[in-house]
Amino acid sequence: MSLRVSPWRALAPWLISLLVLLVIPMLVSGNGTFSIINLIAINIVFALSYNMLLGQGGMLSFGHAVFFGLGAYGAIHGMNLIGDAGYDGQGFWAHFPVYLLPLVGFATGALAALLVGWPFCRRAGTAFAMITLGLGELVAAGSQMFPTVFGGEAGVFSNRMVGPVWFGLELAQPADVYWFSAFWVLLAVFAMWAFTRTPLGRLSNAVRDNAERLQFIGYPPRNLRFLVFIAAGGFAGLGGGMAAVNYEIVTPESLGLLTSGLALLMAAVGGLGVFYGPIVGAILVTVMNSLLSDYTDASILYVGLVFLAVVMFAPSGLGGGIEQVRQAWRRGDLAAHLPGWLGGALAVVLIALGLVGTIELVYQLSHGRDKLAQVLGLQPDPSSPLVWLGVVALFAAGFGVARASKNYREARS
Amino acid sequence: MLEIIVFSTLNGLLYGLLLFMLSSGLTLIFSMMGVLNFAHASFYMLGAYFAYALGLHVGFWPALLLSPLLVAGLGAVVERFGLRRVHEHGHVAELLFTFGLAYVIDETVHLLWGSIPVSYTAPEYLRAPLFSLFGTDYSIYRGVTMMIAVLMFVALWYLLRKTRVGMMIRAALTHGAMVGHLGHNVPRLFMGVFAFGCALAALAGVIGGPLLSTEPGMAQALGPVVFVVVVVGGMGSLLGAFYASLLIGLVQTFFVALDVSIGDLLNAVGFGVDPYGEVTGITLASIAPMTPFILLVLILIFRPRGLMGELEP
Amino acid sequence: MSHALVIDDLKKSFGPAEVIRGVNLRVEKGEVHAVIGPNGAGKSTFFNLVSGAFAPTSGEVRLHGQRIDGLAPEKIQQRGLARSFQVSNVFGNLSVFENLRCACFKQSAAGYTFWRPAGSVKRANRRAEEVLAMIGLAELRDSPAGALPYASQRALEIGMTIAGEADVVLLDEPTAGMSNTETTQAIELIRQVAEGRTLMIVEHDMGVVFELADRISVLVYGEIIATGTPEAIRNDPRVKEAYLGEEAA
Amino acid sequence: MLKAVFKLFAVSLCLLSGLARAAEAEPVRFALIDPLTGPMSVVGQPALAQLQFTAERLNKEGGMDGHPIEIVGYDNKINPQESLVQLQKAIDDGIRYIIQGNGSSVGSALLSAINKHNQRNPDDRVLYLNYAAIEPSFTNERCSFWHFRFDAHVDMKMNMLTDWIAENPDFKKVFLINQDYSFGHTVSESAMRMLKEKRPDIEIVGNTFHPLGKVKDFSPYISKIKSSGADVVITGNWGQDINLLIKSAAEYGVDVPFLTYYGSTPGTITQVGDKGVDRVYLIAEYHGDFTDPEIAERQVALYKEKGWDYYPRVAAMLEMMKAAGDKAGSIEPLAVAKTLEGLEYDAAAGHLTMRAEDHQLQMPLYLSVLKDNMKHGAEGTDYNFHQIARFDADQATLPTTCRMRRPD
Repeated sequence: MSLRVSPWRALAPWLISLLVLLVIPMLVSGNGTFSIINLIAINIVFALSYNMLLGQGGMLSFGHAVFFGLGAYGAIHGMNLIGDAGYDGQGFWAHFPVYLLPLVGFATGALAALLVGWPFCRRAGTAFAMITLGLGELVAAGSQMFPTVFGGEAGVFSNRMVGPVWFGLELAQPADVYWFSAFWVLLAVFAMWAFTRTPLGRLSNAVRDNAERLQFIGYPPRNLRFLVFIAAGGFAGLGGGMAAVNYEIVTPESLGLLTSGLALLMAAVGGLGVFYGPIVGAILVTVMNSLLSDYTDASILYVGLVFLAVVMFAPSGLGGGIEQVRQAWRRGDLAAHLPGWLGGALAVVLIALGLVGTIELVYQLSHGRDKLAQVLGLQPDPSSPLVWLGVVALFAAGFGVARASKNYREARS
Repeated sequence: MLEIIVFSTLNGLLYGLLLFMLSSGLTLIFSMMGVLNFAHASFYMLGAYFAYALGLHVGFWPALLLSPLLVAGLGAVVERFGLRRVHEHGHVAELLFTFGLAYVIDETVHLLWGSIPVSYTAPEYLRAPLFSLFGTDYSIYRGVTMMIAVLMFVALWYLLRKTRVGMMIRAALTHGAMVGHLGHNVPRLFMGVFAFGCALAALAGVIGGPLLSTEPGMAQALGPVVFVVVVVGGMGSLLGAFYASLLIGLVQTFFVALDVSIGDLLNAVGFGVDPYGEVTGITLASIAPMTPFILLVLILIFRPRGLMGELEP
Repeated sequence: MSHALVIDDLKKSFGPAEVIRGVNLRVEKGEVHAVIGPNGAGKSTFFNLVSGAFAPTSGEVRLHGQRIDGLAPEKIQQRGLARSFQVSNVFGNLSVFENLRCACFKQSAAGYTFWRPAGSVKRANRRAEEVLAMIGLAELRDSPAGALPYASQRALEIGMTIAGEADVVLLDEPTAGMSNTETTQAIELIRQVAEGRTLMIVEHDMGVVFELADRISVLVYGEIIATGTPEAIRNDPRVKEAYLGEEAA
Repeated sequence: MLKAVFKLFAVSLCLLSGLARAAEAEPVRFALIDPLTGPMSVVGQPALAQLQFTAERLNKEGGMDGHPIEIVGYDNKINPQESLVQLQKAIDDGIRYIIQGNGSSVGSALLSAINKHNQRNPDDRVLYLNYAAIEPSFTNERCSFWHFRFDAHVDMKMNMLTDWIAENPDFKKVFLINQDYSFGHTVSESAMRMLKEKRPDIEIVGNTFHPLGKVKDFSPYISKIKSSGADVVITGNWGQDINLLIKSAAEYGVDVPFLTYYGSTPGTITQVGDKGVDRVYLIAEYHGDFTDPEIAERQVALYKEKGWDYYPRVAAMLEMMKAAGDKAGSIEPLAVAKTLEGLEYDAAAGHLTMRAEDHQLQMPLYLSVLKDNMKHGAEGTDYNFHQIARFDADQATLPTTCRMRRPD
């Protein structure tokens, strides 16, 4: 957006997010909530670094967790070095504070991407997806073999209350770690946003849109993809470094296909085409993964269904939806569009409730107990037709509203 | 030593053929429609579970036919109402759809049939030994599996090479738009191919279920290897997929059978290396599951179009 | 008169099909040289060979005396030869201004920098503004290139080709599919582009060819059958018989 | 903020439906951090069911020091990082007793996290009750005052297995096959060490490792066992790795005893079925004969109500916690921990002692073999493990290298 914005307007998003980060600890208490917020911060950096590849650079990767995991291992080994150096107090590591470990993560991730990336970046598309899938599986399997580096199944653990202390911030409780995560998430998000404004950032968009034309304006696409690959690997490593400090343990799972899948999930649900899309995706998916399983046994099924719904009905993701509303608000015709959109949202809620009802009832039938019902204190009896009628009613209402709002929207445009 | 070689070859062939049955469906879908179907292994699992459920009522052989048909129907519904809708948003959207679909199918199976592996076994008479070699007997069922796999390969090869439908599919591989202009209903062709691919996966499930145990995690455990077979084999090449799956099956089985560590190999070649070090102590057996992915990375770097393919992915 | 572009016995075949069968061509420095010929004569393939999109089967291409045949397109671009595309080949999601600026980065060797904002590359931004004005798309400055009307996209196509300050420019049917008014605007733009540069144009519209070209070469079935001034070509019997036939204006 | 929103939503609906909770003495709550969803829930759900089933019974007998026992499940999807998030959530919910069992990697993460938590929060310390992570180091070099283990560790079980093999003269060749990760290597090293001490004449004809949970077809390993001429196999495999191994062994007619640690994992007996009879041996703290009528009746009740078999070790753990709480007259972790140290308790499986030195439970161990048409079959089948040997607690005990730092 190179349109002439007054400097204040350009700074507004960053000031607001700084304000939000400062206010959160006042509104929230309890280490459990803080540890989820720290996880959200880590996932935001991880999802954004993934979108540097996919959303910005058009490169679909299935091995992004490799750089996240290697960054985490780099940082945890750094933490152990700091701990050991603490005894005699000499050497580089004795003066290296734990807070800067994400930089070690960044360096490890970027270095790994540098070593591996060149043959990968020959082509984007399916070839890139497959070769990163191969890399992901290789490194995940390899991580079981080198105990000194990866610590085998049990992983490598350490203690973050070592090394020099700055600003009196001892990383004891998740509440303290919050400040560490808040600092790094703001810095990383700003850095990744700034990257999109640099010439390399613009050209990475160009390589996404039309790699062939790029050659004819003097740039081999492979070089650009390689540089973007290294930068994305670095920021993934930074996220890994944050995770190492937050959990004080790094296990091979952080390298595996499931973690790469998580990055894809967050970026896609959040919206690939919008810079802040993956941030929205990271928050939603992290909350669903951590909290939902407290309330229902079918939490993984719900994550899958949300993902399917977004891919089918909102291909530009939640971020895309927000962007649509923002554009309409800026154009001033928000009021005209609102009923159509609200109608659509209502339809989604109704159908979702119907679906949740069906799944929980089936759970009641097949597993003989249902957590969600217990938590809500309702005792739906799966055999009584009344309950199923209610579910059918929800579906009917949902589809009705959906059609109505669709007609309304078509009438508008 | 001979015994190990004979058995490894037999086991390698069996595992390879099973891999082929599983990935042959994906060769069609992935190569022809360009759809990176992440849910392919989930349809394989559905095939096993449907065969288990139907088998209780109608017996093994009827289930062998019914289960793939059922899964084909499901595949058609998925393509018609899901994939087709997402198609115009490009390949990434299609991939994301199948990615979410795999989540949903795996969890639904877990929801309906519970988390304990179900005891889906081949009928008793098929488990009797077909022949006995070096005192170890080789069950009829394994022989039947190999036969079905080879039959499947021949049938598929015939269908693709010799029939009109096959010609349409091969044409749509490279020139999808033109096939449409020639008056063929390409969307229905895609639906047919997708359903047929899922049916092939289901058939592999019906056969593979008793061999590899039927449990909710079976799709996730197998997942990515399927892509290796298709890419290493070469896009759109059935023969390539056949060779690739045999290659992977044999390499993996022999790596396991030859219990030799890297240190031993180096020493055999003349290096004086401590065979129990952290790196040199790694045995071929522990590298075995990595071999398909080592193959994948090497093929994509040095021969992107795969063994037999003409197209680069 | 030094030659900007020298092409000796250039050949290209795709498997058995021989598309370019030994082309010899000299393009003078600073001239506007048109290449015309019936459909399927191999004009686009010829352009692809010279610009490096395809590697020739045999033969040589020299740019300012240096051999460029077989080089990668970016190497040829860096040596000062740029080309446009018959089908607009722009960065769909980026704005018009962004498209132009991307084409300008190479000149100030700023493409790979990630430590300063794109706006701070003074030379590239100034050049992009200049070309934006030249191709008359100033008011469409921020709309995505993919959403532009056809003629504007063709103008952007030319803009991106000249943004890189190449001194030899290949234009592939710049006025294809344009209305008369749009064609006259395009001709005016091309005349501006031609100042101080060597131009080679592939074009079907004889009006445009005779309006702009200093010299014309006629490509038929992969061979140049004639080269000369517009007058000479109009009256050349071989050209008439092979290409212009009776309807020559 | 996010948690509060969910809670508000749930609580409001509760009130909406008019179900008010009966006011009782403030309950003592235990958190079970184990895989409760996804493919691995097959090892987490049975423990949750057993804990809730035993808690109901103990609450009828007055609960723990008068407080009703409440079990809360936290799903970690057997992932160490997720376990730490759930641990923090449990501590946040005011829970001071953490139960875990599946995955030595999860155990290792929880052990180090709980040590650090207690060090950093001296006023709300937490106890880690481990019912199945049998990595020996937890009660040796990595022992901690806040960790109690209610299951015999790898070496204790291997000690008994190797004793049984040593007594049997016609065992000449032993084949070891394990999963290629820390647990598998511990089992293999322990077996080799102990066999060399007790029967140097026995030849280890194979020591193979295969990747965890990745092998689809065990026939190559079986043909190796067959060609090695082994007459007994020792394996620590669990889950799919034990199911497929035994199925393959039966298919290829390899009729040697398979001595296992996890032959009774839920799902194994269903999968293995008749193939396991007289082939699968189990070393564990109990057996499937259910000679004690009261336990037999509970097995039937639990299976009917929850669909899972009786889990004796988990039941004994909760019973000992109740005994320790009653004896300490408090539910405060430090007090309970002090009384739990050295506590003696008579459970169904026999006389149990929680050794104070390293917090490792000393218990009798049983070697049993899978048999058909048992009085109480497992997983709704007719198969279960019939006892063939019993080792008293003092036979099964092993010294420890633990030097525990006790809180002030």
